[in-house]
Amino acid sequence: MKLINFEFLKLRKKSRGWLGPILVFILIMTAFPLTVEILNKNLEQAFFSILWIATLLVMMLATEDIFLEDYNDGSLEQMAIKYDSLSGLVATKIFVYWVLIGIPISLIGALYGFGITRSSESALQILPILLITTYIFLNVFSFGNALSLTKGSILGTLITMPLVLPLLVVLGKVVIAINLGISFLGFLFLLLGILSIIILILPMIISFVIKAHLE
Amino acid sequence: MFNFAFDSIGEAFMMQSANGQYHGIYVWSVVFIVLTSLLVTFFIYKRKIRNIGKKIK
Amino acid sequence: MIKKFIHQFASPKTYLFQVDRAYPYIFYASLFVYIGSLFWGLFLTSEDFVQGNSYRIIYLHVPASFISQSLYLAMAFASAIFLIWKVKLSAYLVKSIAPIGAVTTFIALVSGSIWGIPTWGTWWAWDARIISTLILFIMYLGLISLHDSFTDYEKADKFLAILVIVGSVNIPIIKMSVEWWSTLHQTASITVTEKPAIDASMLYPLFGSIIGFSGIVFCLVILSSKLQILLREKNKSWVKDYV
Amino acid sequence: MKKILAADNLCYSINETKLFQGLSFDLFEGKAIHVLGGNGSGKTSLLKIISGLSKPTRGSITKSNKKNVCFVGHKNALKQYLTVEDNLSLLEVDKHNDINAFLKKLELSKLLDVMVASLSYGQQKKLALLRLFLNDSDLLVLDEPCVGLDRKSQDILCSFLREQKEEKKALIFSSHISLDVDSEYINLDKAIS
Repeated sequence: MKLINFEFLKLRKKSRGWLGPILVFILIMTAFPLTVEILNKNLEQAFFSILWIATLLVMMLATEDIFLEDYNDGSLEQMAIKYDSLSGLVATKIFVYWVLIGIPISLIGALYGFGITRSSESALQILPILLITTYIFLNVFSFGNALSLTKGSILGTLITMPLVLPLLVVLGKVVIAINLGISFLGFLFLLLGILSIIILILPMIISFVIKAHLE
Repeated sequence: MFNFAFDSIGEAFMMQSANGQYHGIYVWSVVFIVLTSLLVTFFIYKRKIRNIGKKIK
Repeated sequence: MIKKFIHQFASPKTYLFQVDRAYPYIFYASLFVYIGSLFWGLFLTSEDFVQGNSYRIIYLHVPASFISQSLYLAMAFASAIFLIWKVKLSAYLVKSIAPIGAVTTFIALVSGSIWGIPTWGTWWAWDARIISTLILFIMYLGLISLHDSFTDYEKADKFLAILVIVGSVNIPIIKMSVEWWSTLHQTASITVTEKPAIDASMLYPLFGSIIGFSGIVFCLVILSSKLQILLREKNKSWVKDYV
Repeated sequence: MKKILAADNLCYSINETKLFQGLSFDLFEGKAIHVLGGNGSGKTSLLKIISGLSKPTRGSITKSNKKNVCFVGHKNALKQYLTVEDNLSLLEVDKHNDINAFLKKLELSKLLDVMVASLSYGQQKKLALLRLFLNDSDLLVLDEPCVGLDRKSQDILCSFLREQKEEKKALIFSSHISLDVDSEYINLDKAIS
């Protein structure tokens, strides 16, 4: 429990860490209508794809120094010694990042959804989808970040992009389901299933990778 | 077993299909690309092994 | 007990000598089979009713895309062995297969898109199978760049093995994407389950080219693993008298 | 005399270059070991192996209590953008009863709400050493503890280490500056047989 407070303290005080990605998300979402002219017919259609890509990009930015900063100032070493398995620590870190970055972004995304598609029930529908997808993206990208800890984050994203693309296929299907108006609960549970697997497995792999880095 | 699909070398090169299209260009370009990339990879590895061999001696 | 057996059997030294002995035979045999079946496929089989002669690219495209995926599975298998039993040789194998996989996937991509021009009218179609092959190509490049960015070989091998295993989740998704998205791409002409979708006379050269192509790729893997072993063990004594 | 640590036939090599080989030693409570060796002779790697961060290429290390290790490395593991007080709570030493005594002794008590980034390197090092002063583990592993410390702080450190030795704590450290703490010596330069 105190681990969560520590991580909250660390991230909350570093406004660049959590505020930055959210502002970038807002920027992308407001810039998107500018690129498409006013006629709203295809604005709605393009909105969802822009939303997924924006979430993807912002999650990439958010996890840039999730482990790097602790690695550089040595606190990762101390944690590795104090806690036997790092996966608990990694899971808490990702959870804190999700709370401070993932949730605001999903809310803002739903708000934009409401703004553009002007149908509150579609905005409410994509909110849970966004919440789950941001968490999955966070896990996968922090895995990429952990792999390329000292080598700069471009390598990290290059490695994890292929792993995330199948997820975009699922999101594409969700968009089709929403546009046709049919219930997309099936996809919601599919995403939940993916999330539950990832939450269990990835922190363990990440802690193994970090321990290898610290050697 | 040897019933040639084409009756001359020239035609084998052009590979004209029933619908009149000349598919030879596509087929032969693919053959060319595949064989050259295989050869280039072989050559690169042979040369690298030779260099590392010299370096070890 | 297994660990001792694996370490004793899979030591780079014995591997290198055995491979050297077997290499020429495998190379010439597979070269002969490949060229033979290509010749058979390109010239002797009759024209396809629908696609005309452009279907002959199947003898180049299908082996490449089949090998590129099985190379990835071979890497996943070797990295599992490396992570579980710390067998050095399997780490070398994983590192040496990656560039070869990239080459074969490149061949599959190029031949697939060129084949697309006459049949689908465009050289690039947003279709699940092509995109998954492109993803595979990017993953191979990612693997190579990950390994090259570390000076310490031990760490590089460990991370490479982990990324390969995590990445192998994507392979079944490639398979699934064909049915689930069911767009342009023709369903696989050879599936282990149902009867092949193409005529028998075209099928035998296809088998021949697959076997021949995998033989040649296998020789490439042997060459690249020789390079890896020499690179990694260069200050060992036996390497000096081997070279 | 409880044996805190036993190492036999330790070898460690990176990329086929051997750092040290066949190293065996025991560490009892109340004893100290001073690790000597030139730059790049593997001092830090040995200390990392002892603290459990990395595993030796060959040989083994047995510790009486695996988790009870206090490791002080080159990096002082402080958050630059947080205040001293926050860092203390991160180091989980803020509720320790004699925290104020040590803060006064190291002249840090006045800087509690100052950002760590604005402290000098020496002050940051002293703050990091608080993790050592207020710990309750019975194996202390120090990697160059005196780097960046002024004369006065070094004396505080040495007297503290002597105290810890009386309290039956095991000590292993590497340092270019000679600490007047009587200890056995391990020279890594000679260990590459």
